[in-house]
Amino acid sequence: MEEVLTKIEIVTRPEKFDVFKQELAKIGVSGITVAEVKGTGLQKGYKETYRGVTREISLHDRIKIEIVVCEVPVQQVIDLARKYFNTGKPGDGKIFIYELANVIKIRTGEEGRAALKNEQ
Amino acid sequence: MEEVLTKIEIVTRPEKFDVFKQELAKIGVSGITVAEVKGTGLQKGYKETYRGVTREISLHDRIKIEIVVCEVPVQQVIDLARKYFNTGKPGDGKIFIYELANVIKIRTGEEGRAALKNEQ
Amino acid sequence: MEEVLTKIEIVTRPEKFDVFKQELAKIGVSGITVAEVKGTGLQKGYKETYRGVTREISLHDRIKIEIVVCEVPVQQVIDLARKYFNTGKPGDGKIFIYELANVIKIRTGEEGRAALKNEQ
Amino acid sequence: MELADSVFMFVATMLVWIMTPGIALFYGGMVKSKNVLNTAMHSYMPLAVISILWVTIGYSISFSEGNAFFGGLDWIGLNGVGFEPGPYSDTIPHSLFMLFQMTFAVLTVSIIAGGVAERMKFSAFLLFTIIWSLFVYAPLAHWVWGGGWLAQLGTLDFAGGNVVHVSSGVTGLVLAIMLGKRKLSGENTPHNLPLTFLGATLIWFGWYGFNVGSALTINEVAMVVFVNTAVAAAAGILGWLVIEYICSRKPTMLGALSGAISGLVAITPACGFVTVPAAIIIGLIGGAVCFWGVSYLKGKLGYDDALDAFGLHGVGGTWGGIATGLFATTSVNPGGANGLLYGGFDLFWKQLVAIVATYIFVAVLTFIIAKVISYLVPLRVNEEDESLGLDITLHGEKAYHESI
Amino acid sequence: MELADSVFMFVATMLVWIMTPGIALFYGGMVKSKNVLNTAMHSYMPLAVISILWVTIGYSISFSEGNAFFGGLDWIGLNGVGFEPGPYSDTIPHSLFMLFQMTFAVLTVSIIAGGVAERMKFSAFLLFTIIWSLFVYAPLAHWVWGGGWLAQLGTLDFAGGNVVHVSSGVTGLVLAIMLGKRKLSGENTPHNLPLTFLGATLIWFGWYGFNVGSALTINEVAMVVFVNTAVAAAAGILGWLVIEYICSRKPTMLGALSGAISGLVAITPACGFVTVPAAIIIGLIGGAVCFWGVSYLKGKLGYDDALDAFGLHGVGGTWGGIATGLFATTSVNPGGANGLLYGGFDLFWKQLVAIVATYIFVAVLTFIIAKVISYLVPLRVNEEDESLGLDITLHGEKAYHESI
Amino acid sequence: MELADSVFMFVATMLVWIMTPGIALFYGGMVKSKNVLNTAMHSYMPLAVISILWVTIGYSISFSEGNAFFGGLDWIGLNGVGFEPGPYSDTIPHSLFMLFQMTFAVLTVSIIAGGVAERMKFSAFLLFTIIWSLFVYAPLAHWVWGGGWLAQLGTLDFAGGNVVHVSSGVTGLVLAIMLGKRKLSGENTPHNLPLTFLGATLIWFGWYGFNVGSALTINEVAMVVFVNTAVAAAAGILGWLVIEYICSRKPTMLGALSGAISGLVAITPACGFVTVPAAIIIGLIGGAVCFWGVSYLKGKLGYDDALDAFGLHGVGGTWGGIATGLFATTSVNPGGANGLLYGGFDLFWKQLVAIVATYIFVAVLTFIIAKVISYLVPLRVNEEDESLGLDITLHGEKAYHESI
Ligand SMILES: Nc1ncnc2c1ncn2[C@@H]1O[C@H](COP(=O)(O)OP(=O)(O)O)[C@@H](O)[C@H]1O
Ligand SMILES: Nc1ncnc2c1ncn2[C@@H]1O[C@H](COP(=O)(O)OP(=O)(O)O)[C@@H](O)[C@H]1O
Ligand SMILES: Nc1ncnc2c1ncn2[C@@H]1O[C@H](COP(=O)(O)OP(=O)(O)O)[C@@H](O)[C@H]1O
Repeated sequence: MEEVLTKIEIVTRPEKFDVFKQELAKIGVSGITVAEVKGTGLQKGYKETYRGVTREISLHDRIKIEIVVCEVPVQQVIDLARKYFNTGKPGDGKIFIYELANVIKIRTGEEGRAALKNEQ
Repeated sequence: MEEVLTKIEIVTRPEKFDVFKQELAKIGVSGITVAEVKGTGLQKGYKETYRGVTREISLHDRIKIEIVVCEVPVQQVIDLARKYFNTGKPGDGKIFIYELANVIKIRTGEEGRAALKNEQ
Repeated sequence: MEEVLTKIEIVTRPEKFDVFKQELAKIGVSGITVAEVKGTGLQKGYKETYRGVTREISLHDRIKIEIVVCEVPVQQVIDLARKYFNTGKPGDGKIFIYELANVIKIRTGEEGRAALKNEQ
Repeated sequence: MELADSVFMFVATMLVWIMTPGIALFYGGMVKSKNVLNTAMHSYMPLAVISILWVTIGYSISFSEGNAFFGGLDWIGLNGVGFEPGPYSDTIPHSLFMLFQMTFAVLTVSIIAGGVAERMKFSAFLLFTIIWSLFVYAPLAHWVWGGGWLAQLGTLDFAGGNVVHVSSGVTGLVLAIMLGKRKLSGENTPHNLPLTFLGATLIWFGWYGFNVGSALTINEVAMVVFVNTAVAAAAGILGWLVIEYICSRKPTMLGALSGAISGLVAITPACGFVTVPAAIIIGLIGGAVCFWGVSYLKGKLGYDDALDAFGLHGVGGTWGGIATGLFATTSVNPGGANGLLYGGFDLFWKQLVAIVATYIFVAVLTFIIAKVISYLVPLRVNEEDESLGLDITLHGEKAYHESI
Repeated sequence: MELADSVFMFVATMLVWIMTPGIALFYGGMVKSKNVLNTAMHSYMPLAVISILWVTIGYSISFSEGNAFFGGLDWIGLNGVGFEPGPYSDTIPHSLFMLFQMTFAVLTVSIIAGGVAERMKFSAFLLFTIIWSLFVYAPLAHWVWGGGWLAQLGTLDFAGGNVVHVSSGVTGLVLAIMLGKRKLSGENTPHNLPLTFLGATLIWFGWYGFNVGSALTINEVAMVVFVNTAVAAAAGILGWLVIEYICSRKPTMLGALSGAISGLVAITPACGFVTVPAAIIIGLIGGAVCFWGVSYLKGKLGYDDALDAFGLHGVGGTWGGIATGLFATTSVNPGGANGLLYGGFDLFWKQLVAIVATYIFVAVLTFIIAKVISYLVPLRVNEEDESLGLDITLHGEKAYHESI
Repeated sequence: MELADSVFMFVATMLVWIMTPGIALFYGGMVKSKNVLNTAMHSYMPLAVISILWVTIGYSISFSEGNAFFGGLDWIGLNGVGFEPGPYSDTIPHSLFMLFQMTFAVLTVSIIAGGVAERMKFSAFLLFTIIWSLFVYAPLAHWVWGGGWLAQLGTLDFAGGNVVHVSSGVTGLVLAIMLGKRKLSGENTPHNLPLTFLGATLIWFGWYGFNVGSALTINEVAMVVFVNTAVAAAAGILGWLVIEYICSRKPTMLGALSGAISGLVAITPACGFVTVPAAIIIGLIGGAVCFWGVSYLKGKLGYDDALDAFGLHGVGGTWGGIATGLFATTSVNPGGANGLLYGGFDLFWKQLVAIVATYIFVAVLTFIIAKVISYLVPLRVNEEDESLGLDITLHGEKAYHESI
């Protein structure tokens, strides 16, 4: 089983997520997990004022999308992400790539590549 | 120190989490981190309708449980997870296994295996 | 490119996050992602009572800070984290260290070390 | 006709009206976030369904002349219920009295929802409330206020302890038992207590209309009622929190709100018949016994009265009815009677009869109605819907949406 | 002067007053969480701006004697508007009548906000409301209530179907079209439905003051209005939910709330002229046509009336005006007229004239005012502000803060 | 006795009543989510504790005949306080007047909570409010309304600028200083502004009862009060937002709400004595000075008046008292006096005396009471409880629960 399991973690703006998700499905990604996070990076912060007291806020609302793939080429996912999330303005975010040791499908107990297959 | 540090990441339904947590404690897991996430996979979506306008929602409420272990056998955790979270219906989720480079306990500065030990 | 990419994941109390963030910026960390999580560990739980029915709660509010670095020394981040988050009481949390395969900057497409550089 | 009385009853009607959405918010805050809309809908729908029912037929079979058990059909479709004062007050329009009573009929049904929360089918509950309102509420209102047998017997129920609170509480209990426990009945973690706070506020606010308005004018009795209502609610908070403090050292906000409502329920039947010190005692004990009801009795007997429809309204209403038999005095209200403490064993006995009769009548009828409905529609949602939440599965909605 | 009437109108004024914050909460719950403060501000600011405008000049040009189209300037700065009863009621202080009407002027403007939500600039909206209130609302109020041409023509509009609801609805629609669609107009996911529930509750609560108070006393007509308002709202809920159930099998909470408001809008012009059964029918159809307005018409024509200012108030108000022409009967109110069903083709025709005139006048003026303003301030925020949310970009605030 | 007046005062009492839960929601939305229940409890408990205290003894020592400084004990336990009109009004039941005043006593205490939020111990606060109500509020009410020395002196305080607002504001300030700053006092990020919006709405709503009801009947003065209250609140919003806009270009929702309350506080003592244009000016300046109080003064002096009990009620009330001395005119209210602008240097001087006396009396007594209590219970929670949040540590509850 010289299969390679890869986790692609995308931290980006929430806006285009819906279309991105649909595109992923088309290239065969079988599952996505997404979480709301806050992020700070090169992007400028904004100001909040409550009763005359101003606070500089440098944390922005971001989402973290996690996609574990085996057969689907990683580069294809990266390209899609860049296509949808690149606005050219600071704050677009990063994609982090990790290797996994294994993945198990809870329902069936299948492991590795099989666990990530789309049944039908 | 040829110890192996492993992170077990379980993405699944929130329901049985309480019992699962108690079982983990029994086999010696010293800590758990859990987050609310949304997930999409093979499970069918549902419909929301507001003022006659219907939207297909394919993101489900899931939790992501992260458990880092060293001495506790990984397989034991996987078995427990499958025992509690397997309902047989699509949407049960996946278990992702990663290797860690190190773990540090903030309070004591201990590293690796020692950082994960249950003191008493 | 024998560069090493490292993810530092800190699970800890939310309190000192603001100062910690500012210190990180000083040592050259270019981005942080943070999420609200719940955690259970060695710390004692607390009780909630609603209409006379008591429930033991062992999940505490924690934050998970993720910092991916390349040039910034990992140890420096760890030291800072220990400096700010170590209260000496159970519940201070852990730091998990992972290796990454790659990182891509969505806006520019830069990879690896370059993706993590602070432009100006 | 007295214009000022009409204005007063307009105000009182508005106050009682807002108790119903208050109940919806009160209950809604206590359930899990995936069931808040369904729970609120249960308490909101009576505003639609029971209102129409009331003008069509409910008012007539409750308040028009009939026999000792049922009202007649003379006022069906509001026939003869117009601007002319009706038999219940010379100083306000008959239609205004009818609307004031409508808010009671609506409210009573909306309280029941607390017992069935997080598992009953919406359609079954809707059906149930319609039939229940006609066959349980209307007769009961007739017995007590419409000149029926309890009125003739001489029992006292100033603003509806039996008619509104005991009846809805017992109904909630019977339904809770018939439905069975929620899958996770142990996890009573209210998803949004500020919502519950707001609901409890509107309920208390409206209760002044409920109790004081039941005098139908601002007279001496009405003023006693006003003071009694204020202090009994206050005492209910204290009663609950003191016991809570003794048990766990933590006086809770939910406890304070529950205590206020306990005190209000307890004073409801008594408010126009007792002195202010008696009202304080009734409130204090009301808070305490309701705490006992929700924390001990429920656990002991093992039914899942999810939001304590019985624990607050049933237990509190029962205590209130008994307390009326203890503390009532003709020195406060010559139209009333003397309770046990003033030598009136008679009244005490009648109060018990009224309570027991209400329990039996309501429990039996509720059981029969629910049983019959269960042949048409399942009373309870299936397991999957319960775990996904009733909001999305029954109503296709979610209460809260985050940015993703 | 009649003290009880003054008390009644004080109460009615308070009730209508709370409708405006009710609208703010109702709307606020329906938008995304990043726009809730801005949306609520749109509906809240009229309490500040329009109130001052009203006492300064608005009341005078609405209600003082003038010609058929505009009121005069006699009452500017409340000159002559004091404790002495004014021409509109002998039994209440003139200043009380003025305040009662102030709450209408404020409310009308706050309804408009629904059409422009999530994209209009705060400054532009503020400016718009000031000018609109003077040049659209005031004349309209004069036409119908201040003795203007619609009053002279003999059209019926009991509590403000045209003046308040059609006018604000049409304005919302025109602005929505001028502003264009929101970037994500398809994603109508209310961020906090319990907030919307609360808002709708306050709106309904206040509506009793709106409709019943429009009688200016508690007389026979006022009581009919009270009953009609209650049953029409109830029927509106049923009308909406039945259609919704037929379409999707899921009766929603937002639907129930929207249905209640639809029924209330629909009965507003008719409430003092029709029988109770007619009110039920008006409410039922009101719920149904408004559902059609928001789910079909809006989609078909493709405008982004974000929170359905037109869908509820415009469509419902139009139906209410027509329904008045159908169901009005002098047997209920001798001061009214007979509608089509009672042989009064005349009234029906006049009602249509009033509605069409209102549509045209409001639409044209709104367009002109908004156009003029757009030369001073952009009407719409830029794309980045829209996607970051109007709360943070225009107001420097966020509605909710978590622990980090 | 005049029935319509009684109805009016019933309504006014209900309106003031709802201000207290309004304060709880207003404050609750402004704190961190881990402290919302505790904060709301502080403002809610007076409904329980002070109510009972009031009927027992508070009313007597405030309003019964005594000397220039304290009332007597004649009306203890409501002895002699029944349906018969009391000395303060011939037209309403004495007990109704007592209840109306009860809502003031309760409200005043609940305002204080804003100064101590997020760090004071619940038990200490409870104890404090009981003693404070007897030894500070009751005398103060006696001085101004019960025929005490300030009344005899001829100072004007129509609805309670000194008694309610200055007193609670100064108390909040002294307690804030004694408690010290919160650990994270810089991070004033309201966790739920819609909740604050709702609270502010209920407060404003109730304020009409507070001010207009203080006339005890609907007469010419009452109507002026009604108009003045409406426009001063409106002007307060504008005053605040204009300054805010100048400072940061961002008019905030919290600013609008705070401005409304500032305007209302400022007009409270003056409302029955000034003309409408004066009310607008008082409101405008009220909004502006309160903004200055919370944004500049607080930062400058460095106390942590967490939710600005002093910033709004203290500063606004002080300005209102001064403004009464400036703008009062007997042309509005012959029972009043002429202010500085109408040649009455006398009144202006007396107003200053009243304010200074209130500051000193309240500050000294508050300090003493809090000091004494601190020997029994620590005033402040420990560091760990503060950082974990007061809801869980003191009350064993959390306001919100997510699905896990
Ligand atoms: N080194 C990093 N480690 C963790 N998260 C990061 C890192 N750099 C960026 N991020 C995440 O990506 C988001 C966008 O990054 P930012 O630097 O603002 O944009 P860009 O990559 O377009 O310059 C940040 O808000 C943060 O959540
Ligand atoms: N390849 C994947 N990458 C990331 N998350 C996944 C992946 N596959 C599944 N998940 C997560 O697991 C959840 C359940 O997966 P799903 O495919 O619906 O169920 P099952 O594994 O039972 O077929 C999803 O909602 C998603 O959060
Ligand atoms: N083995 C682990 N795997 C995942 N998360 C952990 C683990 N150990 C600790 N944590 C996280 O760290 C937090 C603090 O851990 P705890 O053991 O209570 O404190 P300490 O490390 O100071 O003894 C926990 O609440 C949990 O979120």
